[in-house]
Amino acid sequence: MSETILSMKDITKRYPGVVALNKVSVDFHKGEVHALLGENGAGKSTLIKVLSGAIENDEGSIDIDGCTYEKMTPKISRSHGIEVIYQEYNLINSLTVAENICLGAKSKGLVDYKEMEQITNDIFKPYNINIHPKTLVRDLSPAHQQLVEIAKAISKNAKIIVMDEPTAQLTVSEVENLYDIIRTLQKKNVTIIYISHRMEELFTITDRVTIMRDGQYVTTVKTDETDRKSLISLMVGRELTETYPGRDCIKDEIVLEVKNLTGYKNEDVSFKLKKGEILGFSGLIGAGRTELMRAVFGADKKHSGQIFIKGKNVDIKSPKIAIMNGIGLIPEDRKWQGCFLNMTIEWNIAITNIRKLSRRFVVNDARVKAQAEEYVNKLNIKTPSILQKAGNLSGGNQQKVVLAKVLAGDSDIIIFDEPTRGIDVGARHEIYLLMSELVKQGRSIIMISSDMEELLGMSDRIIVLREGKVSGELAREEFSQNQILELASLE
Amino acid sequence: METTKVQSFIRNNVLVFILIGICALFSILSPNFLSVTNLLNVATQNAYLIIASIGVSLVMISGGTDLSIGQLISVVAICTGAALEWMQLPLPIVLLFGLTVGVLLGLFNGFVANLLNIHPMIVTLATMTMFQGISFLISGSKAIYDLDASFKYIGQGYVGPIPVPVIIVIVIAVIVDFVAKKTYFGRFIYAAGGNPEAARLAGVSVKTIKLAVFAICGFLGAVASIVMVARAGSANSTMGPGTEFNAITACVLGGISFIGGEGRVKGVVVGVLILGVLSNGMQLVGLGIYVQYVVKGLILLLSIGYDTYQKQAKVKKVVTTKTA
Amino acid sequence: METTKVQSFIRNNVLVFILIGICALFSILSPNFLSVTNLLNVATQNAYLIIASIGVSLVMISGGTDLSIGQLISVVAICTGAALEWMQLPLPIVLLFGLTVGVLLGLFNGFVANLLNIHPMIVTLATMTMFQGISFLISGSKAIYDLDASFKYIGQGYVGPIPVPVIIVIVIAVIVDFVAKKTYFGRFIYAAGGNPEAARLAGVSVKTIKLAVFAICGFLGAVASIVMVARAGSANSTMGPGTEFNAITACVLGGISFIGGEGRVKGVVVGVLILGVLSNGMQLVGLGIYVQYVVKGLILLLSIGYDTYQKQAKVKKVVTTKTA
Amino acid sequence: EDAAKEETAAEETARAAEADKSDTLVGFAISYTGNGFMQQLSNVVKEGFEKEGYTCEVASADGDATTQIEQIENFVTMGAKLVVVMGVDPTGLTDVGKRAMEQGTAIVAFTTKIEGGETTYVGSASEAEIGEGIAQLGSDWVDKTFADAGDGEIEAVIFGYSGTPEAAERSEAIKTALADNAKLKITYMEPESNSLDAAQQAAENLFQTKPDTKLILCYNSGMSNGVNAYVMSGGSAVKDKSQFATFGSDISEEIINNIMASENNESVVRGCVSLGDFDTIWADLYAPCALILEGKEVEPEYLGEIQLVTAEAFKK
Ligand SMILES: Nc1ncnc2c1ncn2[C@@H]1O[C@H](COP(=O)(O)OP(=O)(O)OP(=O)(O)O)[C@@H](O)[C@H]1O
Ligand SMILES: Nc1ncnc2c1ncn2[C@@H]1O[C@H](COP(=O)(O)OP(=O)(O)OP(=O)(O)O)[C@@H](O)[C@H]1O
Ligand SMILES: [Mg+2]
Ligand SMILES: [Mg+2]
Repeated sequence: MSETILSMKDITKRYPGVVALNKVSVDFHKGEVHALLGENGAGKSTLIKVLSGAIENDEGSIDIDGCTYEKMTPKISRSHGIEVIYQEYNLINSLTVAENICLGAKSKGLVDYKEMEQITNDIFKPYNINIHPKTLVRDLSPAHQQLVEIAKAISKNAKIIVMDEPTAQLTVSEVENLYDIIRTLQKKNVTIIYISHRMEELFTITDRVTIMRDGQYVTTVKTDETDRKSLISLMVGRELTETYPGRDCIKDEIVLEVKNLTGYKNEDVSFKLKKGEILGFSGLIGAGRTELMRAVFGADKKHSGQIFIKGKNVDIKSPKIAIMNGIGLIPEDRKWQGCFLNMTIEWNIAITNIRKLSRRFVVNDARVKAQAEEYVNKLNIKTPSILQKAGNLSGGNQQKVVLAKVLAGDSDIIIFDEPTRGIDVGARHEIYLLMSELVKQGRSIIMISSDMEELLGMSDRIIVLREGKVSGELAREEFSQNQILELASLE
Repeated sequence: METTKVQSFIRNNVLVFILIGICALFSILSPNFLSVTNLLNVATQNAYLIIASIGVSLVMISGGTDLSIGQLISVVAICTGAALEWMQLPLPIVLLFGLTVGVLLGLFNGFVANLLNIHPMIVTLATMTMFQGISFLISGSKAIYDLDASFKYIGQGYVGPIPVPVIIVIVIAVIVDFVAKKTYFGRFIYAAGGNPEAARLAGVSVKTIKLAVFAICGFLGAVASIVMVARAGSANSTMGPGTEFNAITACVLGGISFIGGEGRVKGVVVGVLILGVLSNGMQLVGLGIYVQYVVKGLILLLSIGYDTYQKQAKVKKVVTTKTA
Repeated sequence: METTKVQSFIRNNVLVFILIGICALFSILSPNFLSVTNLLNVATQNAYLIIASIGVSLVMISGGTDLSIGQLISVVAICTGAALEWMQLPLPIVLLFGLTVGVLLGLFNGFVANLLNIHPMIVTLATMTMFQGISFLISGSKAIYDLDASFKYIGQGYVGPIPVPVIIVIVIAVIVDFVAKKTYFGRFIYAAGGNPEAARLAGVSVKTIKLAVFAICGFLGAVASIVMVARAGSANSTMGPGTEFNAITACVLGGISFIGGEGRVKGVVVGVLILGVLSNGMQLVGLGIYVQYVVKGLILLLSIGYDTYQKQAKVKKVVTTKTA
Repeated sequence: EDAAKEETAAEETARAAEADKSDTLVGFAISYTGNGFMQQLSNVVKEGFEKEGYTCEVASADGDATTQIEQIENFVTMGAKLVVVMGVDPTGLTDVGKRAMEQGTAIVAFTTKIEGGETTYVGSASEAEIGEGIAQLGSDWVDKTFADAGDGEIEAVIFGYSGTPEAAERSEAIKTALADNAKLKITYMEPESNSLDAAQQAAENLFQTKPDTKLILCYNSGMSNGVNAYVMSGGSAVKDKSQFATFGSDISEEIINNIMASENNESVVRGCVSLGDFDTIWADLYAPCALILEGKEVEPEYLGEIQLVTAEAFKK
């Protein structure tokens, strides 16, 4: 049963100031679902990239099918049937979905678009993915792009499929779909390497878990011989309380009221946000939650509707005006909307409140530094220095930088769009504490989240969207996963 | 549904309509504009530019730019002229030689870009200077003239009523369009330009694609050069430079993205023709050269602006997510 | 630790070392090279280019490019000359007028880019043609010469042993470097170039930044133009064109990224100086112009290639692997 | 014996002078070397000075006025005793010329006069004269070919170029001088540049609107070669080649070839304005330069003459 199909030996990878992987050795068995678990920056993605040949390891070797490779290349890796779904998706925006799916399948001769579309539809169908093959990838939402990535990997008839946080932006029903996919693959004896920060997923589908910490291999355990608690303590090196922080700080004052907002994807949406409240938004992907908040924030045009801040009607035409009125937004897509990948961590964090860190026009470097240090510690951002470029951070740590950036903005109303996407369990708890802290200070929070557990745990009230319209609202007492799903999906 | 189709047809062909509009305008302004000879004239005059622009467009689609194309044309012009007149080689050998020089210079660009791992735009910024020097060093600034009639046929001959350069353009445009749209190699060019890292990870050899694209661009540059020299019946080192500028303008006008991964050969042809018709028409109408410059700039801005505006108008509900 | 610092110092200053290397080479090859007069000469000759390049570099950092700078210089040159000679306005008014024209043309670029929502490179590709037409239309192809001595002082005067243009360059470089590095406006330029969408969502008005950057570029272009005209003592429409090319080359050489969001003013100055020393040194050594072209292209490739290589160099064992 | 000694002494001084000469640097700041004529001119001048025993360096500004200023400054730095300047924009050279002379470098303005400078000027002719020469060639040909034509019956077109102030002056002169011939109906236009292919393209377009054009006068010979390329091509609207002519300025092998061929109407380039052959040009230039280099007084101006070259001129 446990026949080793792939083994990575003493893999070491160094970056300036960081040892991303330090002599990591792992074996993977045929037909197993093998999870990689570790804090943000532990080296999971790096290990995967070494396996796929996307980056070169400095030391170590990879054994597969009786061959030993000191260095992988993308070509060799694929020739052994390894397919990877990357954390930062790797699709070609200017090509269609079908072309992306079929890219690399053939390399000679003529393209048959009909056939490509047919193949794509055939792949999508069993998994209930409803995306037209002719759509350009750049017109898809991040969640849809993720689905396309998954479909692309499956279509290749791989022997080993690596999934780096495939569910970070999927909602419950898509995650269920993914489970089905994985189970089917497992029956075909395909090995799955699965990375996720959502602990419950590990217990649902994985057979074994390998834990990594600070670039080092810690141990590998069988999933059914362990529990959540011990996994976490192996991962972070200490015990963690995992309860959602309780609080009671909602005031009657209404800080934000949206009236009859109609935008690019929304129709006639109205809601109110109270001081000290955490208001959750739920819905399936494509329900228009992101679009709604972008319209509120002035990032997209509104067709009609009014926004009142603390009772005052404000015409929010641009994010700048929103920020001046005390609204902050943590965008959903960190790579394109959140991070300045080629700027240092300190400048990333300082960008929203840089005016406050300046006298006249001149920026006070010391204060920029101090602020960056503060957030790096508070959010436990793993980096050799605050002068590191954001692009060199691990996915979860980039997300933390985006959070820090908006938190530093010191807004009264903060919109979190998928705040904990890609963030590890430990840090996630810190963020929940931070959110509680914020509302206790009298600020208000809007939270869009596809993580049902987090949504139910953190929200004071939940509004469900369906096809751009409000389909229901639940008070804390009425919270239930089923209730939300029912409101979210079409009857 | 019907209206949407018409709308999207218009959206996708804005430039063709602009071209038609400009032609209509000139037909009214000048009685001589709308004649077969004049239109063939415009096509012939711009033949070399279309060929060169198609080459550059491929490089742009693959995510680069070729600034050296003008000087490459100049080197090929001199080499071809020299082979023909100074060395008295037979025509087929001369053509082969000219094309080879073009391909080699193109390969050099691609090779250096791959080797030093710097952006093709920067590489060709440097090689354009080098090629210019090389061209003048070979020619010694002399013109090579009195070229053979059989050679001049390439630029001046007719097949039936159709000028040879126009035929060459059509053949090249059709082939390149087909390759770009219908072959895997063509799609890989788009992939390499759209997201090189993703393409590499999908098993596309991005470096090979880059090299191939530059070789093709060099080849097409050489064809352009031969057409140009054959038309003038004389070759000198000042022929070519400036083409890079017109070619890039035409590509941009024709919807080839600077960032790579996007654009159609069809667009490039239309782009060149808009520029060509403009300059022909304005001369027929009798505008002074400097007024022409200003008008040309304005029309460029308006066309590109309108095209972009049309394309950016949000496409509603591309993705219909039905939950089954 | 010490070695790492030295290594990173070298890595960050490769171009300065290349500049020093080239200077050393020419000092050996030509006895005239390493004299105070000659070095001041090089600095003065390239003053206008440094000023213009700094302007262009800001646009590039903000994610665009200014291809129209050369023609903008030409328009300002003619306007300044005309105000001085034809209209006989007093010097301060003339300068103000010239600078205003520069700023207005720059603003026009920025305004059009914002309005039509097209890439600045494309906008300036069109406006460069327009500006050229405008310049010739104003000047009527005539030169304006015999300019006033007080005006010429800007380009030819000395303060102590230092030429005025060199002083202007130093003042501008210091101010712009300060603004870019130390003020929030400067950081916004980098942010807008690095990731415009993220910048917008962070409350940066990207359109305003773009406009401001183009205005500054226009202003610096005007200063460059005035220095240039004052040095020649005469203005005509052919002055300026070509500067865009040299400026972009210098920026690229100086490490300003085409994509935006990266680069330092310091680098631009070094970039221009490398080009300037090269052309000065090669003439002193007595190389022919076309050989110079080839050498210049090669050195460009090697410098940029080496710089990129240094920055991309894999860190082997620089980090000592501590096992906790 | 004394005589022999004296002789060797004289020889020695002569040799010393020779050696001295080869230390003397002469700079030639040429505007452009992109065509055969200019390239050959730069060679002739360089070889000429070197034959006289001087060291000569050529710097081509490649058509850029600012570069030319830099090159002259660099010559001064190099310690040149004399710089021959063929200006891109002569109006912009006044100050750099003055500065050079203050530092002991003599300036000889060649073919184009440096406005307001105290430099020595050697010119074959002014731009205006060249322009008038081109006009005269055209006018004479029309008078000869269409002796009986009435007023305004012959269509003539000028392909001018005003990309530089100098060029504008020449183009203007062609226009003014040609207007004296009453037989002509004159149109002035400018192709996109002063190159062969631009002129060819302009000619193609021109014949769409003015198929009866008999004469095209060009700013330079390169452009007249372009006009010729069109007229002699298969698609040409000019059926009777003998009824058509084009003229320009500057001589080159190609243009000579075309002019000779025009006798049998195998070309329509029927002549050009020449600034003289290279020997004459060199002799004109060297006369004042020699004086300057020997430290003698020179006159401010040395003017040569233009020659009108036609096929007949070659026969003679
Ligand atoms: N290009 C790079 N340059 C410098 N350091 C890098 C680079 N890429 C990754 N790192 C560093 O390597 C370490 C491991 O990163 P990796 O992306 O593998 O983490 P991860 O386990 O996937 O984290 P996450 O859960 O946040 O995705 C991190 O400390 C990161 O900062
Ligand atoms: N034309 C567009 N240009 C750029 N981005 C777009 C465009 N249209 C949509 N998006 C992006 O796509 C996403 C919209 O996602 P979707 O339509 O799935 O709505 P959603 O309900 O917010 O999705 P989710 O439930 O995953 O948050 C947003 O991130 C938005 O920024
Ligand atoms: Mg990761
Ligand atoms: Mg969303």
